[in-house]
Amino acid sequence: MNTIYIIIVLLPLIGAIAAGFFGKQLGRIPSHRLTSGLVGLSFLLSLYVLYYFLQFDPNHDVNVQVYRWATIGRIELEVGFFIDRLTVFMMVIVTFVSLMVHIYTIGYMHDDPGYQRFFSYISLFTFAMLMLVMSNNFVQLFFGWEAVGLVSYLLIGFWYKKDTAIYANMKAFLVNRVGDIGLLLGIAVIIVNVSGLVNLRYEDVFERLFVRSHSYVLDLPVPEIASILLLIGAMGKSAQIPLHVWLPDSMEGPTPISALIHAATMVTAGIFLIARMSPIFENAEWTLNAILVIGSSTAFFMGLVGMVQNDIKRVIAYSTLSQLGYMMTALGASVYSAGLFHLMTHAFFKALLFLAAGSVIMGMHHEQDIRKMGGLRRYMPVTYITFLIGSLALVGFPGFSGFFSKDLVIEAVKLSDQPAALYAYVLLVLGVFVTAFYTFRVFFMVFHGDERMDDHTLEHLHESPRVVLIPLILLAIPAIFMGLYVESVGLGSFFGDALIMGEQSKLVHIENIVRTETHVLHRTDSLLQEDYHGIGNFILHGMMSLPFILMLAGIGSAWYLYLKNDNALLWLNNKLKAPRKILENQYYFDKFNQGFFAKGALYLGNSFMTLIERMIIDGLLVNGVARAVTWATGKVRLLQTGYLYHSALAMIVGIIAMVTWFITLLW
Amino acid sequence: MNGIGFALPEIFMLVAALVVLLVDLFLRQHSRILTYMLTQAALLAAALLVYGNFADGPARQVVGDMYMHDYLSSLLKVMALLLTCVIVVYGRKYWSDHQEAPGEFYVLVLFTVLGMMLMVSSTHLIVLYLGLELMSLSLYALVSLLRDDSRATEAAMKYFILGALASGMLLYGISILYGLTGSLELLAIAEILSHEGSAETVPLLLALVFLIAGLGFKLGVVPFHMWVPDVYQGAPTAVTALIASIPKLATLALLVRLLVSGLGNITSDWAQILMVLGMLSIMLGNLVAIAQMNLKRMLAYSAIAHMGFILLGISTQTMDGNSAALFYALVYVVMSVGGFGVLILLGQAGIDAETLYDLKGLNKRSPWFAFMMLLLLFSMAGIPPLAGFHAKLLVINAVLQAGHLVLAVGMVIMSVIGAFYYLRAIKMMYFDEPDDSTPLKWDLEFGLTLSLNGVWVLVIGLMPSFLMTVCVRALDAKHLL
Amino acid sequence: MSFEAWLFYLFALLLISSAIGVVVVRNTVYAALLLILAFFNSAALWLLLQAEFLSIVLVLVYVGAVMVLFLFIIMMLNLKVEQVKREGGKYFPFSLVVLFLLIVELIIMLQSSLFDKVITTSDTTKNIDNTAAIGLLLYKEYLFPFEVAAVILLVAIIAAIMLTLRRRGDVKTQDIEQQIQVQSSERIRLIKLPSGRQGS
Amino acid sequence: MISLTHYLTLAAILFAVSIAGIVLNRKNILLILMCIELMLLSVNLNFVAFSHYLNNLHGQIFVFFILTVAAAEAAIGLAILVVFFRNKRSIQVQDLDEMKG
Repeated sequence: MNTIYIIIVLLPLIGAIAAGFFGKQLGRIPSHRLTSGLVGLSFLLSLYVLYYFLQFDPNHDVNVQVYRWATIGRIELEVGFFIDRLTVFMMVIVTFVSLMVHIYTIGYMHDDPGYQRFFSYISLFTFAMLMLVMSNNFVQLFFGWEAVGLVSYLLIGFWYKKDTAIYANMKAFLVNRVGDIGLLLGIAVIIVNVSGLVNLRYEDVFERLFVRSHSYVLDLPVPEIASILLLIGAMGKSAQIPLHVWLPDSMEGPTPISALIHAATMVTAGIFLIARMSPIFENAEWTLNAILVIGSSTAFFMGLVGMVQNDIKRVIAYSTLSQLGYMMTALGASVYSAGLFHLMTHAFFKALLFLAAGSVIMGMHHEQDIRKMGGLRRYMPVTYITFLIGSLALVGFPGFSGFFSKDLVIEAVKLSDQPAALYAYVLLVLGVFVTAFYTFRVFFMVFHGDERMDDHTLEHLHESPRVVLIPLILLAIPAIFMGLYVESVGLGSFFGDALIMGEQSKLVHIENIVRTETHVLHRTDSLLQEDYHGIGNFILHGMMSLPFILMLAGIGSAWYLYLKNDNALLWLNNKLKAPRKILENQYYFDKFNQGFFAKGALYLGNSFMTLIERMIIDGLLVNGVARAVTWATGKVRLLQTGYLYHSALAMIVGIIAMVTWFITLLW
Repeated sequence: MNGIGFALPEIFMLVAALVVLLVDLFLRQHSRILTYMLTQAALLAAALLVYGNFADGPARQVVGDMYMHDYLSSLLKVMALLLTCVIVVYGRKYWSDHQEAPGEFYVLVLFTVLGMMLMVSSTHLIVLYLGLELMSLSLYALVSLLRDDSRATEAAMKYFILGALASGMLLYGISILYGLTGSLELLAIAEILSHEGSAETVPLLLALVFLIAGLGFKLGVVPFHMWVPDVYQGAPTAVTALIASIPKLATLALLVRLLVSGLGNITSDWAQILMVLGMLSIMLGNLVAIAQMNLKRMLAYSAIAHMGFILLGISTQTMDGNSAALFYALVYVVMSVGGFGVLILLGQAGIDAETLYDLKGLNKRSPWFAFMMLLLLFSMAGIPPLAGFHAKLLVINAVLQAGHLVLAVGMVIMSVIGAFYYLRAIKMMYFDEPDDSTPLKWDLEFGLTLSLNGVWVLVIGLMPSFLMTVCVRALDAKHLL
Repeated sequence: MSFEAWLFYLFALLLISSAIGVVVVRNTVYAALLLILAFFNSAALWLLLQAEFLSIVLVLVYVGAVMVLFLFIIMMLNLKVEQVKREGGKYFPFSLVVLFLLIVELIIMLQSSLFDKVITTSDTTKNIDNTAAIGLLLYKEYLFPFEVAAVILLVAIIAAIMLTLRRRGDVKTQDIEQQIQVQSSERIRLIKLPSGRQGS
Repeated sequence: MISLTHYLTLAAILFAVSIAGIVLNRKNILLILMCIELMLLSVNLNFVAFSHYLNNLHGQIFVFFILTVAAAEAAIGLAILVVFFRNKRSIQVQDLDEMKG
């Protein structure tokens, strides 16, 4: 059984290597068949693992040691897999979405010259993401983390001849660097505070970290510091304010990438990280509150920006940001299962929305401006229906998967007794209106109303090929029905103890509960469970709650403004010029970064360059060393005359030198 | 002659070489493939034989106390035999590019390996000397195989004269060692020397100097290195690969046997010498390699630097250092053979590839082999997670453990400087346009072997612990002497 | 000084002077002849050291075979006596100093009480003569190295033949096999020439 | 009386002279090959002297093998020399200069 995990990870890697190195020899069709087939196999095996795990109690876990790479000092670097319910959950999602995207890509990238390269990248991404989620230690986690970042970077700049793509590429790289440094520092803090030989496995680290949890860094307890640093890492990958700026720009990459990496899987790595590290986070109240604030702010304010965007992919990107905020907030409220449940449903319906948007973009000949679309439902019926399903799931229409997960998140925050919970609750509830508004704004502008595109495009408008539609349909099914798992996944019985690892940390938990009597995780959790009375009740309750009304209001106002009454829209635009401008400039985050960080850094850099770099380092050290090396090289090389007698002489001189050395030693 | 059975692999090799020689006499040019296949079969069978009676227990002397049957020799023999198989595969492509396939190539390669096998398991100075000469003489002849090429013959001439000079020095050292102890058998020598008073070490030191000179020549360390670049450049590339691998392994074994086992009582004296020679080699090798545009010469200077690392590993006088040196040697030979394999791949009918410019745009011509070369060069530069990284790390760590901080810092700095020329080669492969876009030609066997060669570096880099364990075991006192 | 001491000094002096001669004379043939002289002297010294077998072998193998080979090559290559003017080079004084140092250091290092043994004539009470003793050792104890030495000679033979044997392309010889296998169609070729009128 | 040191000194001088021949020689490669023979001769002298004074025949056996190998070496050396001569029409030491640096 243990080899199956290794196989699951390696299959996509094999595909990536084959398509990457031998793409030219293989040709286009065998390349996509091979990569898709291998990822599909990986998905089936993941399903089997899920089935296998369901045979056991939820607390069952497996620790597979693949091999020990090296020992550096007291740190052991290993490769291994830790498989529990949480891992299996992520594996199934990652491989499924990846498979869908592979199939979709066959149609979407059909005419692209970099066809094989693209398949190689997405397979490589799948490998990296699986390494990340299946890791049993921090080093491998970091490897997976960097690897997914690398592939994301490669893919955003996939069309490397486009300047904007290169710019977005750069931006993603730089912003992610900030987050990665946070993660690295967090791991460093953990390593420093774990005594003895460290193999950096999660379990061992958690246990030993808490043995020493009385130790302090900068007058703060270790879990607090470590969790804040890990949070910064998670914020970078999961694009939370203020490290969110790279995600909207990443839409410069091909659409399948937006669906796979920038909606369904990689950006959820931050959520996964926090869930995995829950034993640390649970011991850090401050960090939990910070998560609540950051998550809910992201959820609301990024949604607002989505209301004024005109690029179809950017709207969905902002929606992704907003939904990631929801997930974060759930984690902050210590209801990890709700956050992960939302992660799952979101993966399906957001991938669906992106792929449907891609289908629209294909139909529109790579036009992404929704102001130039309209009335597409007559031309692209399947896309229309799937997009509608995705939208309903996203806004949380009762019965659709998004409804359950989002309601659960909002409920959880409502029940949380953290100081920041009220703030978060208000923003999340308002966010429901915003979500509904921007989602249906896009929906109406694209599929209803008049055809606003030019004649040429209109003539060629047609439904996408079957290979594109199949993934849409396959994704639409879970987008509708996944909500039914609200009880097992959403309320945490599926995960068992997977969210709290390590014997010692469990003990600490119990101690905490005994001591404070108000342990957050278990209270909120159990409160949620108490409130739950079956799916039917859940839906009924949801339909009477405030979020439902706000959602309907959002859909309604979008309908009124964009389909019914254009004048009202114009009037509103005139009235709300100032806030609109702020939103259109995305709260001036980019301008601020540009002006403050970029310019400031440039200024600093320039002064450093003239002063230190050019004069001391360049002039003295680098050039000096380079010159010295060149000089020495030239001189030493002169010794190598190639003449036989010089070679012989060198040998004799060597011998004389050694003998003289000994003679001087002896006398 | 008790225990002659332990020398079975050597006897087999001799018989096989004679069979190949005789069979080749009756073959016409186009059916030389048979010679090739027989050679491969002989090498593989010999490797199997060595593996079959792999010395896993304590070391013991057989064949009238002239022959050592221990873990170290078994390990090195298996390694050398398998590596020679690889070289022979490369060699076939090389000679087919030259429109001739001299059967002598195969015969002499077999004799070279036979000499090496004798060297690594000899405990008697006569056998040691004969093994050394068997290997060297075969190599001299191999270098001059391209007898119409003036550079090849010049290289052969230089190699021969300097090699003869070096073996003369080695003999002089051995003669003094004999005079001091009255014995030619290493264990007996070690025994006698350990009883002698320290007052009489003066002639012993003289012997030591000459022994180090002789062995240093074979390793190619400063100041006995001057032949290395010329011979690497002038010799046929397939032979260069052989020179870069087999003698290094054999000489490493001799260093361990002569210095660590034989002259254990003047350890501090030879350790100092090895340290100086090692550091000089690392510096000279890395510095001069920067100035080379000829890839074969560049690899030659890099070999000098790598040998410096091996010497420094042994100079620590610790188990860790010795096994690190062995690990380094085993990794190095694979890397350098792979590098020459790529050079042979780039060669075309009648024209050898040898300059850095020949690497230009390799990525465009064959991304896979460019990647293999990337692995090999990165590994030589010591970049993780490749095998060369662990090798360097182990040696530097051993040097640090032995308390030579300055030396370790120097090694790191020189490695960084050395990385420059490897990276330049990589830059040319990936970012320059090819001067010559003739499609590369290779057959399946060659491609597979070269890929295996490159991937091996990665595999060892990813899982070094097996090889490390083996190296530690080989130099374990229990298994040595 | 005893007679043996006289003999030693005589041969030693001759040996060193002929060796220096090898190094300094300009004519290669003279050098080879001086080398032969050195070998003879050394053989004489070995006789003093009671190594009778080896001293005979030295004369037979070295002078009889190897030096003849040298002379043969010298004659074959037909070298001019004075090919190059004697050019010391700027390293020449340095080299001389180095060599002087080498001799001095070698002698210093070899001054050891261990080596102060005085020659002892025939007090080694051996029942068998030197040749027989060597033979016994060689074929009993040293059989293994003896075989290896044979292999080395084989390699030398292979290498020498490989390097110097050339198959000349312009030699006119009959190939019987080819002659027999020839077909009638290959023997004669009928060519239709155009009649002279059309050509010019 | 003649002691072992006498022989060792003689051999050392012979060794140094032969090395001088290799290092100082600017004329032809054949002379270098002869000097190598001379060097081996000095080593042999060492061995025979030691063998005699140690009353131990193993040194003489070693000399026997050195003579054998030296013959083989001379054969190969001369063969290479002939090939070299064919390529360059010269056996001057200075003509060994195609590769340097």
